[in-house]
Amino acid sequence: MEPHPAKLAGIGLTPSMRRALMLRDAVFWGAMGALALLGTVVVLFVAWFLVGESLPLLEKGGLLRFFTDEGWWPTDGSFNLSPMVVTSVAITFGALLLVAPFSLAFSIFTTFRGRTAATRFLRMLTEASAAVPTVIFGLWGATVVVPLLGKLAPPGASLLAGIIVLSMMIFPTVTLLTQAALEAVPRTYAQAASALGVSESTTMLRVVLPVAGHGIFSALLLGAARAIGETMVVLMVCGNIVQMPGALLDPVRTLTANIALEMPYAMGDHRTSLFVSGLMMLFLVSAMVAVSEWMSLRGRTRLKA
Amino acid sequence: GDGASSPGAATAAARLTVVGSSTVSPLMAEIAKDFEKGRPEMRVDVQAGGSSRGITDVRNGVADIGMVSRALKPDESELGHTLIARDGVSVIVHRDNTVPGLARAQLVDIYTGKITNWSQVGGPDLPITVVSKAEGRSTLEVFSDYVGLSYKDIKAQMIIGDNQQGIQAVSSTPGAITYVSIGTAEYEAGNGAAIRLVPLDGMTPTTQAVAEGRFPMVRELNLVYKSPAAPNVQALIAHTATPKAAEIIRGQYMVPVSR
Amino acid sequence: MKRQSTMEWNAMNDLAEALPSFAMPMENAGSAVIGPCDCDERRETISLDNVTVRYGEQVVVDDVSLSIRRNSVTAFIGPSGCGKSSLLYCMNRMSDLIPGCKVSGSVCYSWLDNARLGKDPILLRRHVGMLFQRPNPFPFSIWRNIEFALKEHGVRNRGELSDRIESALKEVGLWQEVHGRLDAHAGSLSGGQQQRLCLARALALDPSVLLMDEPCSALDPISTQKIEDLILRLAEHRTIVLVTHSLGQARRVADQVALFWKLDDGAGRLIEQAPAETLFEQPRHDLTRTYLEFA
Amino acid sequence: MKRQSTMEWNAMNDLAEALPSFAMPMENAGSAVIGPCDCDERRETISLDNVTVRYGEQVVVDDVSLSIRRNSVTAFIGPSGCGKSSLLYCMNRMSDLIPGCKVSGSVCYSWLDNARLGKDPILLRRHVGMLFQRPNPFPFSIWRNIEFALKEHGVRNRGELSDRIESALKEVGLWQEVHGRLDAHAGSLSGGQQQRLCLARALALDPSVLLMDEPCSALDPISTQKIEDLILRLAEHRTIVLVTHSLGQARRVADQVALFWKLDDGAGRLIEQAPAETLFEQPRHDLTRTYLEFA
Amino acid sequence: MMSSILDNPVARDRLWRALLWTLTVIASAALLWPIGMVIVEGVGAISPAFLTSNPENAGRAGGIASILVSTFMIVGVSLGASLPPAFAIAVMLTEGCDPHGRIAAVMRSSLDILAGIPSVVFGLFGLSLFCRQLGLGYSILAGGLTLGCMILPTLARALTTALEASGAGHRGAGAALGLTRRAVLLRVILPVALPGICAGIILALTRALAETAVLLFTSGYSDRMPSSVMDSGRSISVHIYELSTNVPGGIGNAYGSAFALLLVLAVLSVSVHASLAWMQRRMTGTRATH
Ligand SMILES: Nc1ncnc2c1ncn2[C@@H]1O[C@H](COP(=O)(O)OP(=O)(O)OP(=O)(O)O)[C@@H](O)[C@H]1O
Ligand SMILES: Nc1ncnc2c1ncn2[C@@H]1O[C@H](COP(=O)(O)OP(=O)(O)OP(=O)(O)O)[C@@H](O)[C@H]1O
Ligand SMILES: [Mg+2]
Ligand SMILES: [Mg+2]
Repeated sequence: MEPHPAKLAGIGLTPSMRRALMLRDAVFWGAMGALALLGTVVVLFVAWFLVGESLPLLEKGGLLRFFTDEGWWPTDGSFNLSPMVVTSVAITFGALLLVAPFSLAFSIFTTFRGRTAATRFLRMLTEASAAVPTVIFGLWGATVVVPLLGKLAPPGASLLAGIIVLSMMIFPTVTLLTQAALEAVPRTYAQAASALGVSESTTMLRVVLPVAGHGIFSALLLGAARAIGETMVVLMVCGNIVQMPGALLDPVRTLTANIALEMPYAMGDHRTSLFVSGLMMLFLVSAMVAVSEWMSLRGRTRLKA
Repeated sequence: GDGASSPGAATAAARLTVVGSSTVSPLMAEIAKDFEKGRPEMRVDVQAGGSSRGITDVRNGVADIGMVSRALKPDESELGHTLIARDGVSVIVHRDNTVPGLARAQLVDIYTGKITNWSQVGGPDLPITVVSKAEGRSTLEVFSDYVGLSYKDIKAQMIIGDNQQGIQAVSSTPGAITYVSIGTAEYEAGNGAAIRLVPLDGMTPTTQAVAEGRFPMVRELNLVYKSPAAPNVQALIAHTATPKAAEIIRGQYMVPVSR
Repeated sequence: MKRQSTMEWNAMNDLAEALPSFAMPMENAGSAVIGPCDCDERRETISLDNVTVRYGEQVVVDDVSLSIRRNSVTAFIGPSGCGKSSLLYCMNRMSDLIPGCKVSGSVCYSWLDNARLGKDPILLRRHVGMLFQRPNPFPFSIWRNIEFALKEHGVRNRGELSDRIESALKEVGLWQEVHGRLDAHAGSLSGGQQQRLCLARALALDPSVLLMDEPCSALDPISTQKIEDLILRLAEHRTIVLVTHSLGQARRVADQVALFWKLDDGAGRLIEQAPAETLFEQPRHDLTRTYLEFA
Repeated sequence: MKRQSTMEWNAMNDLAEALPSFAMPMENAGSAVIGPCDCDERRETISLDNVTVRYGEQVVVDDVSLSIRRNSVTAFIGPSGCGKSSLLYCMNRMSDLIPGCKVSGSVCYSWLDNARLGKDPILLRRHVGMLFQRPNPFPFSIWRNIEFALKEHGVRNRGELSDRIESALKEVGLWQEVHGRLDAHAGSLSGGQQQRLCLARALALDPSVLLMDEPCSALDPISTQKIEDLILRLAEHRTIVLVTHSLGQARRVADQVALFWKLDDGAGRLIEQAPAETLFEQPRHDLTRTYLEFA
Repeated sequence: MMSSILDNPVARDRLWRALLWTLTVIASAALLWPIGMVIVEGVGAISPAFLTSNPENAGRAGGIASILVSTFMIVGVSLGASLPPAFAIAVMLTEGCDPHGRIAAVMRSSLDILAGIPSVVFGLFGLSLFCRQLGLGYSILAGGLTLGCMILPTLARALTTALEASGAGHRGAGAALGLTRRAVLLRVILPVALPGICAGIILALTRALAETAVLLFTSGYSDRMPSSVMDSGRSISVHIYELSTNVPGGIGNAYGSAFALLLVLAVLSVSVHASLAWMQRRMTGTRATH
């Protein structure tokens, strides 16, 4: 018996089916490419629009004036944004510093304790808090944190209050991503360490965390992006005084709070200057992204070396 | 507005878009609901966003009517406007603060940082926490006009946006002082917030006093529109002068004007 | 993304990879199976007495008693799932780290201080080293891989460190091949080299027992040959327990062979233990005979 | 988490698992190695002519010419890294999917329409099936695993589908074991069963050539035995090319054996090809002799 | 003393575990606080009538039915607008181009920047582009589209991770069977990635539901029942913001609405997970998962 030639004809795509397949393929990949391109250029849209709105003021005095003007007197043509830029950066760093140890400990706890009822509850709690609207955090900050700090040094609305509430707010984001990074560490490393009689703390600190370091770093970075862009919370708890942050309990104003606070009532150059604030935020965030790309590139090349 | 650039007005002849001050929008929303009751074909969308957005949106046609919680500026005079209510601005302190009252000069000293303790103005021995409003807000304008200060001279320890936030700040900080809408303050004080309205130069701040013209720190709540006003716009503006509307305005702790 | 459902267990040949979380090493310290026994102190042996391993309710190793001579090679053979790995994991208490795993019975190293080992799994694992199926070096340099474990066990002196690292690498025959690039990433080694690095890492701690779970199944014949040579050499001073699927390998390197079988109730039992030649030439049990036919 | 750098290649035994995600099946269609050749049409063979494989600049398979008889089993053996898998991957153009991989030379299936196959990798891969080192069923039910591939190749008729699925499962001897639970998840099968399912999935497309890359190295001896039996049975009507590390396996199942070696320049070369007996009993080449010693 | 503790691995592990426990307990307590506050303050305000009637008296009285409807419409539009490009980006990043190549780097950076743009800036952007240039006015459509831009990076990142994690092994298997890349992607990787995709969608939904600043500028403020996506509509977060900062005496219903928002999220996530199990069973042809 010669089974093949006969059967060969029996299965397989007819030329018309094959053509249809190729066509569907082409359409699919074309559509994917086009949609992806669309998604990618949204950021250009935003930037283009911000620049367009800021242009009148930029043409008048250049970008440097926003750092060298006398102060923030927007209705008198003096637009020094530097205290607010510094505040935005300071508050973000503060929140990261505060959130990092808690988030790490929490993630290690929930990732490596196995699936007990407690860890499942904690994970659920984290996901639920990611869903709490920021207004609620603002409300909580204004009614709980600020009065508490006010007992130390009135008015309580301050850099520190912002840091505390912001770190609460970014905690779920950072934690969920850190957990994912820890879970991605091959179990074999931890297992190899245990088999060598390496203690748990060393295994964690010297093996697991370094291996997950990359993921943890990007988790923190995403947290930073959320923190620096947060508006309502800082508006409600930071005191909103335009000044260089000197001490933790000083009231301060961030760039975003500035936009939200003054935009509804701003006209003319004042309004344009707020768009420049928006542009400044875009620069800050892009710088952060560039730094992270560079770090990850360096990490990869070092790994190869 | 003109059809091409005014989607709010363009989609249906029977739709009105009202944009502007967040102080006016709650009461305008209620008036609009009342306005719609007898007119099933009408639809009024009320949108908060600040006085200046009200002006801008009316100017470029996105909105039919703007809400502005201050007197109009000279460069805004090309727009038609109607005064629909008044709102007083009162200084408030914490409920436990025993300061009997403040004079205009004392206010100036407090807001420029010369007086830093309540004992210097007859209150308890407590450091003063100065709370002010963000640049551009109409309450700030009314206040600084009244005390004769430029916003640059004010040395605040905290800057807030909306009235509610001011009440929050004062009720949780024993030494705080700020200025807010009288209506809001009265309502909150009546509902258990730990604040107290402070007599100013001997005048007690109440809605009543504002209505009777006995209180000096007052702001106007205006509606603006492109003149000449379209018929629908005219109808809505006329509706704000009805007794029913006055009722609503009082219900929102503002003072209706008699036209 | 943790989606390890029970149904996937069968698909998973390597128990090691399935370790869901390495939890807290001392968590199950109460269930220690290492303890003093009343075996004859002069005949140096590892004795397993009535060891039973359960995952949840399922018994996978049922009442195994076994004696392993010091400084010899013992091979565990048997079909997949018969509990060879599970039994091996009891011997250095890696089983503590598997959630749901319960061990009863006792393991006793007659020439060691079992009372202390029973209380201190870290010490135990120093004396009882382990090698896994897939090479699992740390993502460090070659040097750091060995240094790391040594430092953790208190070796700080630089001279001593480098002496030990060098001699461990020499012992596994890797020194020649890598001494010029000790700071290269361990991942850049070939599979066989990686496995030998893992062995060197374990040897640097100077264990007296080495447990190996199918150490050659991921390697090519030449690397396998090297590892087998090593096993024979190491067995002069060390006790080696080797799980293997290759009967040829068992025959080549083992002194003693133990055959396990998974019976119908899912529990693995010890079927026959005998010197290698005896087992291969004159198997006593039917199952052994069946199994040997696959060689 | 994608961190696949080149240095990891060595540690990775299975090329299939390492396939990067972004490879485009039809991308390198220009570099097709399948094409008509001037071989004798009556002697049905697969002829590889001057096949060279490069990764970037590195030549890993150097100018290999080889002829494989139809309906026979040919084993590729040789030490790790000598290019066995790479050569195998040229035969169904899986090499197209590996970025940086360049192939020259030609492969010709004398009894097939090579001109068409050269243009259509989908058709090619239907005629030339493949089995990998680790069983890789889709995460579907047993039934779906086979049905899916068939449907994609245009079989829509329900009756025909179930006929083909049943006969494929019967062919690999899985029907008995699973016919009661065809909708069970493929992950719930044992490793050996999974491998046979993968084979059934390939067989359902009715390929005339089967490429197998170390199909038994993840399996226990009993499953290995079953696969070997299958190979022998399938070879009656199908051409099988088998990469294996086990010389025993090559001896048991192969008609022809080809030995490759990685020379000092890193390029793999064909050292010797001969009928199995000849190669094992009278190796002509020194390297072959060296290699056989590891058996 | 300290150094002796750090030298002894057993003592060090004890210290380590104490540290872990302490930090975890503090973090959990901090997490519970705001949620607890919402539940305690909000549970009194909520009732079936609250969920089914429209707001009255600027939200001080009445319920939130129209608010909920507007919210669903806004979130629906935003998901509808962002899911296709997010999926396309995920597909391109995992299957379409070299993940270490230049195109991927550009895509990823642009998403990262997008993720970092403050929501208030998105609000201004949406106001100008959708409300004014495209003539959509203050409408649910404008708000939804702007929100869509905002959640795009979150969604794209989650989908990329899910697809990446699910692809290993299947691509080789599929290719060897002569399947096209599209077939493997849509019929194999997608079902496997479903749990991750759903998690990503829930995350994005969460962000969309919680957003205030964007919507203040774009979808409007009207608290009436919307009749189409061209109507202005107030989302629940805006409602909460408005009640708590601008309406004297609105705080009680603000907490009630916040509690309702948490309930909505819980219902959403439960139903997504339920349909997930069903979908997976359908797509993989298995009768049950176990
Ligand atoms: N963590 C676990 N939870 C539940 N069951 C498990 C676990 N680990 C292993 N098992 C089951 O216990 C049995 C014994 O497994 P074990 O890995 O010890 O066998 P083995 O002899 O080493 O097999 P192989 O030769 O495949 O490595 C198997 O049926 C396995 O499915
Ligand atoms: N994608 C790739 N990129 C770069 N180099 C590769 C790639 N795949 C394989 N190589 C290298 O090509 C050479 C041949 O590899 P191949 O996998 O074909 O060998 P093999 O004979 O199958 O080995 P093994 O027995 O280990 O499977 C090796 O040196 C390997 O490191
Ligand atoms: Mg095992
Ligand atoms: Mg290979």
